[in-house]
Amino acid sequence: MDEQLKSELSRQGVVATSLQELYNWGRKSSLWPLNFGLACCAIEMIATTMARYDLARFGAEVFRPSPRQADLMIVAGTVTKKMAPQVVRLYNQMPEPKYVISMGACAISGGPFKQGYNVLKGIDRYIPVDVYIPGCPPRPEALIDAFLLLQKKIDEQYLTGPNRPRHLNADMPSEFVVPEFGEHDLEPTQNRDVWKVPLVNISIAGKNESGSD
Amino acid sequence: MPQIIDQIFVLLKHWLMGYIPALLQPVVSAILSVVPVLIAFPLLFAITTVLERKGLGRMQNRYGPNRVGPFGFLQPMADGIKSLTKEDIIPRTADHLVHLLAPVVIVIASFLVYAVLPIGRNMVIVNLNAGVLFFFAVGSMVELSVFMAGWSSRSKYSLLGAMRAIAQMISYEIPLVLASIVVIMAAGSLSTVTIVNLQATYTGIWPHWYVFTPWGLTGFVIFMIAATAESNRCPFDLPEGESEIIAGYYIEYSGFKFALFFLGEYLGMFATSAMAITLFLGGWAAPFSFLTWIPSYVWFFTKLLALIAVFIWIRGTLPRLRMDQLMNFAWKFMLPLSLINIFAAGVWHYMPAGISRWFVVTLIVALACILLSRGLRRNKWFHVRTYRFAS
Amino acid sequence: MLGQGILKGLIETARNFFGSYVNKDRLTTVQFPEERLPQIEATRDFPLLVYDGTDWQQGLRCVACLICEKACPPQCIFIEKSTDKKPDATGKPQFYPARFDIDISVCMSCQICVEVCPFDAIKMDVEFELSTTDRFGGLLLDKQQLAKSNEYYNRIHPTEAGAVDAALADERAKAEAKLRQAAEAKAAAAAATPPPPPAEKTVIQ
Amino acid sequence: MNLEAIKSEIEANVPGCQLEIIPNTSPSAQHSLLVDSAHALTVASFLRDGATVRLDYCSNVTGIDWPVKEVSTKTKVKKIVDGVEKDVDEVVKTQTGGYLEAVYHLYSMEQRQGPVILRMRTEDRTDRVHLPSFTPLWRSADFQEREIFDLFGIIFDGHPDLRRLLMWEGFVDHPMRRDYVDPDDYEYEPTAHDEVLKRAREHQSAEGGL
Amino acid sequence: MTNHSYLPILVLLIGGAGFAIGPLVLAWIWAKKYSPQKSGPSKNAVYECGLESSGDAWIKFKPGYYLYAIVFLIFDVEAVFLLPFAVAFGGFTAAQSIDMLVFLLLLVAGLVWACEKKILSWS
Amino acid sequence: MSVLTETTVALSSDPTTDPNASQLLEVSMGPQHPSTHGVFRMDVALDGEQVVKLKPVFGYLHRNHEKIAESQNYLGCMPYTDRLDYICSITNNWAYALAVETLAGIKVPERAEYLRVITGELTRLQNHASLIGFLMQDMGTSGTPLMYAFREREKILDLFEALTGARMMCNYMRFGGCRVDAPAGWLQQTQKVIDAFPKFLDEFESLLRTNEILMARTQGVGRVSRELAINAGLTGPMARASGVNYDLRKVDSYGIYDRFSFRVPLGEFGDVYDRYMIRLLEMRESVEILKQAMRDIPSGPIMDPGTKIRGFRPKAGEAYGRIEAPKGELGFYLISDGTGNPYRFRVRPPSLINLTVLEDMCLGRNVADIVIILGSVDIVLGEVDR
Repeated sequence: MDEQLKSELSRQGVVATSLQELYNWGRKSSLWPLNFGLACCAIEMIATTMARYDLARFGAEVFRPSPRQADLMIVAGTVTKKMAPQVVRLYNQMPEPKYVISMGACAISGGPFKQGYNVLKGIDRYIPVDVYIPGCPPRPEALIDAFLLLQKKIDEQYLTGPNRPRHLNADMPSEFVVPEFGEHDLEPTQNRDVWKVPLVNISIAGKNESGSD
Repeated sequence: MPQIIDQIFVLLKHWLMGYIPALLQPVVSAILSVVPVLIAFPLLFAITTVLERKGLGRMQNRYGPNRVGPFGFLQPMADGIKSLTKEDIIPRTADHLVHLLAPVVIVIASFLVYAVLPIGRNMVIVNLNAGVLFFFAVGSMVELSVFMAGWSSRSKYSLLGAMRAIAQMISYEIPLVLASIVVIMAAGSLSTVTIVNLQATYTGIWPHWYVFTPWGLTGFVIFMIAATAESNRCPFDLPEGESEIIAGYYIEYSGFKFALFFLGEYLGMFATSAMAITLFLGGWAAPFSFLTWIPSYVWFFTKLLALIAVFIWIRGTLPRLRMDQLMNFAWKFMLPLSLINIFAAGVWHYMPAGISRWFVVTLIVALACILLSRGLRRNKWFHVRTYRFAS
Repeated sequence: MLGQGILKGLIETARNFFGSYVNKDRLTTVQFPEERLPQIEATRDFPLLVYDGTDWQQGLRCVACLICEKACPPQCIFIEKSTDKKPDATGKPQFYPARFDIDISVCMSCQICVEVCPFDAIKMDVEFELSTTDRFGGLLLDKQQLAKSNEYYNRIHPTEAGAVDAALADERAKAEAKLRQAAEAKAAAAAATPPPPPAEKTVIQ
Repeated sequence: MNLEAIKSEIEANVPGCQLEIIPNTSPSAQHSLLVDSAHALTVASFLRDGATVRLDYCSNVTGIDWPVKEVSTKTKVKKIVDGVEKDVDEVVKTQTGGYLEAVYHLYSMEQRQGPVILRMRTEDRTDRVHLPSFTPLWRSADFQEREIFDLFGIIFDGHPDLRRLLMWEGFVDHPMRRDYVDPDDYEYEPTAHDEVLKRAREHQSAEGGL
Repeated sequence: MTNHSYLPILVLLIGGAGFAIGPLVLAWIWAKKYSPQKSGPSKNAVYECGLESSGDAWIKFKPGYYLYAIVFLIFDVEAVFLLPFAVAFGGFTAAQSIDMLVFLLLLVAGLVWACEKKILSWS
Repeated sequence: MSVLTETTVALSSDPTTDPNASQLLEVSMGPQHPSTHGVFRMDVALDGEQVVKLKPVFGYLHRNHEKIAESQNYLGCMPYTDRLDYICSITNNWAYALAVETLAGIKVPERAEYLRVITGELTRLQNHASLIGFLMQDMGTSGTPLMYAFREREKILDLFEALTGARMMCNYMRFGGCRVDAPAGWLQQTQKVIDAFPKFLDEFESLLRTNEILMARTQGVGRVSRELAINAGLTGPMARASGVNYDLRKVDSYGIYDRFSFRVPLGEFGDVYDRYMIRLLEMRESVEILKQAMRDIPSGPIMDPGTKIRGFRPKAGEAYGRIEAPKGELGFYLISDGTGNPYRFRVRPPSLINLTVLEDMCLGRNVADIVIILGSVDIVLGEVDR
């Protein structure tokens, strides 16, 4: 009886793993990016799909202009505060599973423009980002590298269990608060559920008072 | 031996039918003839999508998909799995039922037309004596589904796409039908099987394809242009014109519904190409009498792939037309030309065989072409300009 | 004739299609990551800190003068100057950076830090495969991550590094000459008067 | 045609206008012409249509903010203090600025000359400062004036469509003014120093400290 | 033609429908079992370039598009009339063919009329 | 004020009074739209497909360039100019360097001037090539012309990388010269690229120049009259397509442009086709300039020895410097108050001002047209919104 159950379970397990493998393989081999460029990095993103670098080799040249058919949002360029609600809304309108690559300094943290009054300091304040690519702009190879990293990340995801990714978990949200235009700034200025700032950093900077002079 | 290979599927079916009780025979026979079509053409769809992406890549100095599976040929499978597991979004304000039905209808309509297409010698699902009529009648259901999709989504862009689609597709429906009339006049039958059989005869080594007559060639060109427009392919891809109205009528479709639209579109393209082959290019007939040992279905699919290659080639080269130009082209060029072509086919019929009728009919068609294209250009500037330089 | 231009275009694409099977010029794809283009020498991506010798802590050329921190347009460099001094490669006691952070999520690879550095301590790296899933941990590079040996620098920018090495060697030679002169003078002076107790700062290790 | 000649030409053709040449001491020596806002439109339309000048092309429109700046200069003045004449240091505080400026760079495509630089100054730096719009004369000023309205807050009278250009509707400030305080979003500043560090500190204390 | 010669078409219809609906059902099962549907106000709103859509898309649309539909109807019906003619064409006498030519000319006349009326010029 | 009459569209009937009239479809094109070249947005009202109202909406990429520059020193502003018109960073560098040089009265050495011309014209080549590719993309080609354009662009970017170290954000020029001299073999490599470039232009022309669909789509679409072009401040290929003979390389002869012989092509109709063709012809002229520059380039220093890079403080004053960027007149207006940071840093963006006539061009056309009209204006949002 016990033996039987064990073998039964393991057989089911095999089925489940192969299903998971198939699922992950399908997802990672067919990542269709949203046709969506913001600024400088968008040109490098286009260059990545062009003949020299050819993102199509990975089956990802199908840039869909409508978020409904896209799997991957490459936030390529500066997200301004005027643009942020649109980016979040577009992300919300993408069907699950969806991934975000934050390409370039501006998309990660505001980059060189981060002290600007109209520049959002990183799109991860509002939506969860899977892969960050530093660079200003990152080389096309860097985007392909990030793409491979995302594929690896997808490949390691579980279909079931407590560690399953967000889109397979009914309790996790699939859409995020779209900020609204306020009188001086966006409201809210960040989504605290998504963006968790490490506490240590400002205090590090605090040490620097004498040194900066 | 070649005959056996040629007829192997037919014989196989007959052999199987021998084991089936007589009562079930019609049903089983129907199923046996339908299932291969249901397998072959979706498979062709899968292969075509890869080939298209690779072919476009090669035209653009790159490889195209080559990582997923051997040489990238598992790409459609990955796309399929992904679409299948993708979340399905229906806009809140949309008409839910119509929104759901549209992709189903397009696939059904696209499949139905294969009922009358002879894939090989004696290989047709049903030999209707009004086959061509059936083809066009069922084929126009595609327009309906496109409109359903665009309208029900209740998005502005999809509405524009639907409106464009309906105007475009009905406009090109007429040249499509009229272009095929010349063949029916010559064949005297609406049955696709008869039409192909008539073409599968040879004088010397040359076949009797209708494309090898002046009116046949004109008809073929008109048919192909109209078929491109019917299947929303470049340069007539206005209903989904990506750079203008984003994704057109299927803008709100996600997951497998979107894949179904793709499937339907490609199946429609195959079907119209297959019809063009049937009507003008001798269907499954070999191009030379000494090549008849190659099985008929091989010829059919070879021709089909060749036409698809042309579709891809055109897509890789041409920009898109504008709506008014598209409509003008349909109503002021294609439609009159196809009417004149019918007249030319009539003249051909009544003139004695020989060089003189070749000359006269060619003249009629060529003259019509030139005059009509002139008419298209008339109120346009439309010229290759020369430029001056500042001193 | 209607269609002439269309045909011309079709021929052009067909040429490229068939050419892609025979002509490298018509198939320009470099299959990254397996294939890579040859490294262009001038390429820059993110800054690195050069160190001489083998020990990265010992050999850092940076003396924490804070010029690059000031000059950095997006302010992505953070330096904490040391309170004590350590001898540099020439043996001269210098301040060193107790902390040297570069936030590459802000850095715009403008190379201005390199231009303003008077000590040839900060240079540009060519590493670009830095994508990460960890925003806060992965993109703030500290001193250790930034420190790269002079050999590495010579490998990625041979011409530039050669010039820098020559200039530094020159400077070092001059410094040594000076030191020797000073030592000689001192020796001469010492011959005259008894030596004073050595100052704490000049003690080397 | 130099600026003086243009100035005298304008004065001959536009009666009552007050012009002043603002000298430029830098090596560029691009001097400019300060026009009073009451006559600005007439002057500008003369500059555009006048046969001798024909400045048919307006290249650039700029807003500049000059907040009040106090310059104190010490002078020695003889004064009678307690009946005795003494040399006393007197601090003379001169105020400069305190206005917004709109600068137009004009060129003549026909005569290939330029730039002729026009300046207009507002009365003060409040939220409702007006200047005449040159958009009816040069369409190229259209978006640029809107931008100045948006970022500096100068209201251009006679502009056909004066709305915010770059910031969203409902934004209340004029961010290019020099006293603009940008919103507080200094949560994560690992490499902060100087100004940014100060702001990050302020944010930290506003958050209740970390 | 016997009755059951239409049977394959019916089978094809069912097969085609199955081909369309099957995957949709499969996708639905997948969604139920593993990947829950998560709808929301922003996600299920109509897409419009990332902005909130304002106004309805179901409006009184420009009638020009429908004019084409009407003209199409005329021509399509006539084209259908042409089909039996074409089938019988081989056995026609010259006089009958000329009758048919008159019919064709009527079609052309209709086309010319529509052109003149500017129904066919897209605005 | 005749040029100011706005184009009005004759509606078939007035929708406000006629109950049978069709309703207007109010659509927003952008900020996420495949052919708005970034995050541009047009609020469009459509009657069927005809555009009866069009309002451009800006600011989705407003990165506060001018404000940030006020807190940077003069050198620190240079890398920011790269990101204005991010396709042609070198010409932006040049315009800014020129403005600072005017402000401080700096002379540039010979060789640096030649290097500026070479890199500047290479920038023009790659900008025009990719613009034409994008225009064709807007017209609905499935990427082929764009791929060819980018194939050539990559070759030029390789040159930039070998010279300046970066593909796009070159940060190459300094006031008083250039940052680095050409490395060994760079000039030979450049010569090769220049020699091969006309072949690409031939290929491009045979691919699309006489294409009937292209001509039908572009000729007579988006016309701008000569008067309107001048009044609306259009510059660059936009203006020249309308027949305005205004090329700053000829007018100002900044740098050493008076040493080269080249022609300025002028259009006649000012429509999309003219703009497309002017760019094609300009590329050929650029190749001519490059050939001459490569022939004549002298050796020598590349930086003015008297100019300080660190701690650069020009005298108080102001200067307006402008060059002929690929997109039109790119000007920098700088005010110095004698400190190390510019007091006011103003960019005169050609893309933004070329958009002034967008509404005039688009009203009465249909959706497909406005896409290619916008494409033919050649905007880069980094510069439009700054």
